[in-house]
Amino acid sequence: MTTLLSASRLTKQFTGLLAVNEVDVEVSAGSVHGIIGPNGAGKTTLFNLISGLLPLTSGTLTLDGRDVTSAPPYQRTRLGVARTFQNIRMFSDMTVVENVMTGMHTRLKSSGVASLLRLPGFRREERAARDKAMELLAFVSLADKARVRSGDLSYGDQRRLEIARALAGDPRLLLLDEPAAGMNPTETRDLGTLLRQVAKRDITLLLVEHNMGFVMDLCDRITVLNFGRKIAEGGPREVRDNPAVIEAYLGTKVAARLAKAHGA
Amino acid sequence: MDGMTMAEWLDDFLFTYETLIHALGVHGLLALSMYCVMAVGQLSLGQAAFMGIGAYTGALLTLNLGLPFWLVLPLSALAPAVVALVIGGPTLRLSGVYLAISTIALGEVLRVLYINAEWLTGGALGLSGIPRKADLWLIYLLLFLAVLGFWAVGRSKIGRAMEAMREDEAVAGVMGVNLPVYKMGALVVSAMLAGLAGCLTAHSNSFIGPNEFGFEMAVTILSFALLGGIGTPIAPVIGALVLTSLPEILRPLQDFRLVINGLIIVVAVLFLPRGVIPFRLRRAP
Amino acid sequence: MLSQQLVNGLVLGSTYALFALGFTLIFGVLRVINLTYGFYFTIGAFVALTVAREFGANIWVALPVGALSAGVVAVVADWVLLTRLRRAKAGELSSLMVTLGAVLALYSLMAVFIGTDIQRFPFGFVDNTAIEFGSIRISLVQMLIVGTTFVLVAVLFLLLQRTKLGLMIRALAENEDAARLMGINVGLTVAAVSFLSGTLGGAAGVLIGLNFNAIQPFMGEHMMLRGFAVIIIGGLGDIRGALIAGVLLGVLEVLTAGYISSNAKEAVAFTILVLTLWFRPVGLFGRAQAKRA
Amino acid sequence: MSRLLSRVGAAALGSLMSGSLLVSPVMAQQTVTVGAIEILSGPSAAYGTAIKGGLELAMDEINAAGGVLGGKKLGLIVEDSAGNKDQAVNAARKLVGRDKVPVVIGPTLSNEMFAVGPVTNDRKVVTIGTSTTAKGITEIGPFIFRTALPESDVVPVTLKAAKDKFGVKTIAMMYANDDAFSKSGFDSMKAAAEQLGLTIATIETFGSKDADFSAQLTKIKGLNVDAITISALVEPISGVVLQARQLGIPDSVRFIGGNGANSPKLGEIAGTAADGLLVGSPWFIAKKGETNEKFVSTFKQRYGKDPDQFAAQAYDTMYIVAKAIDTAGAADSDKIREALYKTDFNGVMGPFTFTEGRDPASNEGVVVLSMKNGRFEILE
Repeated sequence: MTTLLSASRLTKQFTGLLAVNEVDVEVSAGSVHGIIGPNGAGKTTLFNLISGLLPLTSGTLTLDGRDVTSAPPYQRTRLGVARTFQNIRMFSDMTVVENVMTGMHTRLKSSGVASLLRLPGFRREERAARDKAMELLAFVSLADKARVRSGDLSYGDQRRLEIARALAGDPRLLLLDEPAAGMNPTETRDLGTLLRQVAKRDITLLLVEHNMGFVMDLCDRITVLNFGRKIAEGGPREVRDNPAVIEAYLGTKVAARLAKAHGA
Repeated sequence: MDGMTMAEWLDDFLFTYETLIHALGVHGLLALSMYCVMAVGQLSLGQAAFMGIGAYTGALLTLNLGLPFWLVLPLSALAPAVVALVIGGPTLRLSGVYLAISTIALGEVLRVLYINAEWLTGGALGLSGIPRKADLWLIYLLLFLAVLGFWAVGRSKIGRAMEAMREDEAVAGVMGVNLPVYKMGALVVSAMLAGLAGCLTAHSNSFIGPNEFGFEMAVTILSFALLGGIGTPIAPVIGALVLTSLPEILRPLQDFRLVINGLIIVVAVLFLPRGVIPFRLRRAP
Repeated sequence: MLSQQLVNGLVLGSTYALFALGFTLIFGVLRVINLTYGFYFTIGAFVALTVAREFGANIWVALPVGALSAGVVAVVADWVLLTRLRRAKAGELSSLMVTLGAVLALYSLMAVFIGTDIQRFPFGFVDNTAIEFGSIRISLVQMLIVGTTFVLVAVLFLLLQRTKLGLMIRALAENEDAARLMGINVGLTVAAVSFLSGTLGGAAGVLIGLNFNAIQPFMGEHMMLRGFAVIIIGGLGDIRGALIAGVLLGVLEVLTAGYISSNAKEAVAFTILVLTLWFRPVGLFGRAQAKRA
Repeated sequence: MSRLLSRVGAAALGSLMSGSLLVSPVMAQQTVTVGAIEILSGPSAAYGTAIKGGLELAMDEINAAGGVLGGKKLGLIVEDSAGNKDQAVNAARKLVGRDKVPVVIGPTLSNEMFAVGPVTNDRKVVTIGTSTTAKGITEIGPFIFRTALPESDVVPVTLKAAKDKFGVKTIAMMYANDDAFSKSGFDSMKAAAEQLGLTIATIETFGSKDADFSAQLTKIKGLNVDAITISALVEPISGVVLQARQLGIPDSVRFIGGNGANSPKLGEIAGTAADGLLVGSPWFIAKKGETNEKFVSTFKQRYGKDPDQFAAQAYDTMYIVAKAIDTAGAADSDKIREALYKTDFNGVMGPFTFTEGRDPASNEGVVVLSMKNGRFEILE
């Protein structure tokens, strides 16, 4: 398998805090890659570095062999990176379908002049975009809510809408920041099914998740962070048995881990 | 009607209210120029300054070079656009307050410039005797086209990107919106509209001075947009119409004009974030 | 003549710095460009003026009364205008717009009822004759302004670095949520910061109004434009930066008017401001972080 | 296209404002109504109120003496401009388009006149400024007159007095460069100073909202001038004068003010620091003569305060307008314009006629005032 995303010695320093410290991650094309670690391990910061929301302190980042270390977010999106957020960030005033169409931004080619004059090409493209958006909504089972103001959706629906919006840009790499957070077991199971279908569309998944069962079940490969450093990497079984990982979790979050392990 | 003919009556009517009718149209354009910046989640307090550049450019081209008005008008839109590029360059990379502050400063810098470049701008005395070339139909045609343009562009990927930026700039970036280009584009277009409005003002008032495009005007323009709201392009225009005609209809409020403008801003931001016309432009076919 | 001009510049610069202290403090802690600050300046001067006129108070009564009243006004203004936005975590531009609208309404309301005629403290309120040191002349009020400015910077600095309140304020400035988790009463600390900055603004209003004999509702607005220049040049939220930038600006303005052309004086502040924004948006002293979008 | 759109706009607006429009504005046939645009609200309301007082006092006297055109009453509509030129233009349009007045008196400020003048002149309505002293006012057009002595007529008298009485030879000139009034006053001063052969040591500017003048004054102090001329509004003048004395510019160096200094507020703000300041005025309350004494006492009686130069100028203007209407024989703007050229009037300001350029012909009435203990008195 070829490497899609390669991060080398990624480092992010905030005032007085090394949030991410020389982390190397390789994500293979077509894989489902998980990132786990106790709270404050630097997972979300790592995501923000990969999607370009935060500038790197040092390190390099390549996507499909192209250096994107200092590329702004929109360029990474154009190259096929999409993401969701831990605390859902919808455009809540927009309708559901408009949210998804906003996700297609980089794929729509009509110029400002074309839209100003409402040329036939523009109208055709807009209709096609809407149809594609409706398809995606059907895929995440939200087709019947296309015209609803997205801020009015239920929590679970918003999570799925965020995934549809991320998929709208035809990404090759989809970053999911705690997609199962706040979901009940049924919703979590449905989400797992959905993500497996996404993976079948030739989209590589990189996800941060606290729900161990979910991660172990879904991922081909897992990277473990603690205090901003990578402490382990491997297949689900390997990682589960790694003493460093057990120590990290036992040392800090015994209760949480046990609760999750039993709850899942 | 005292035996006046309809034509005479209309003539007197138009004469009596000409300034107001002009102002309504021009203020509509200014409100749209504010809308354009706010639609991408930025705040410019330089709309009055851009208007001033348009007014001075237009007046000077007409007075000194005698250019025809159809040429003066676009050039008056171009001049502030260039200034917007210069201002936007360093500030749009930073957080929004820097643009707001620099645009306030811009107004002040230009005022000093108009005052000191006496040989060109007439200094404190301003420019007078500008021919009255801004016909009523022209002002309202431009206003109509501008609203139509914003409506059309608003219902495209550009409109969706702009609303996305307003709601959550970072996420809009993740959606692939080229933030610097969009911010700069919005600022430049808004400067052009304000410049047009300035040129039209100069060619309907026949007199402009250095102190007319300052802070007070900038805040007034902001209150147009905030009163109307920025959900649809027509909303800020209606805000401008209301705030421009209100003091004419309610003369006793004249003294409190600025108090009211200020309070409108406060109330709008705190309690009516979508303005009094809260409808939203649909952005999907 | 140069020495007198340098003194003129120091005095003028101190008025700028004095004005900017509270302004930059609010931004540094609360992350708000609070334009109502200009009104604290105005109201401080007017309260002191009223106390002096109606009750014949002397400067040592009028100054603290004016300053503290402005502090109270600041707490109320912050509570009315900004609590709601802070709770909603609204963007910095919303707060800027709210305070902009509010300050315009407040100035104009005052202008409607009090008028915009310039008023002054009673003659003989403070002995305003100049004292001569060789070729230099400086008045008592001017010395008071320079002295107060430097003392206040020192006091503010110690307060922030050495006291419990200072620690709370600094924690709040760093991160509001974290401060809350640490058990800091955020509402109270915000009020304390507002009070502090309002008091600073009010004191500046009294002293500057006294020095220039020019008290009127819009005096705060006229000062605001210089205030912007000083806090950006000094770095947003940087107290020592504001002092240095203020004095620097005053001296540069005076030297420009004295030796180049008084026409150019007005342009000095904005030229430096624009250059700073172009080349060094974090401010000349680079301590404050310019938040990148 | 143009007419269609205008009509649509007019119709829309008409329905909005029809209420106020359909009320017939035409006065009874027995009244000749003139209009005035003055600042009645806002920061400069004092000027407009004084002018309105002078106009109404004169109007009532004229009506008591039989009115105009052989028995018709003289009427007056005063519109407020609030010092805002857009509002001044709206007021002018209303007076001309709706009230159909043949004569507009005012507006108060030169700036407003530059906006109003082109509009009324286009409609061929006589417009007479009573307080607009800036250069170029009457050049706006053939229907624009003024009774206010332009600064260029007053300032030479002041400067000449300073030269003759105090031996002033070298002067420093200061002015506020950001408002039209101060700038045009300065232009006149400079021309007059050059004409009198005074040496100008330096020209310093400031902003009309500035509070600190120390840099400019320190520079002037080093130049050892005989006098300092200043053209600005009264507030900055007060500040300049106060700081000058504080910086040790000796009392022997007199200030010579333009029209802006001609205000009792100068003494209120600057106190004795302003002592010795010279200013020329087209009128002074203590001016001798029966007409003036009668005007001052009736004005005081009616309004409970002293008249100022603005009231005096307005008072004379109303008489001049009434006479012109009588001479014209009709309330017709064109004829009144012709009649104004023939004006020969002796009022509170002295003898008055118009030049071909529609400005006052003589500055004989100008008195030079000097400040003493915070009050003006005539310089003997």
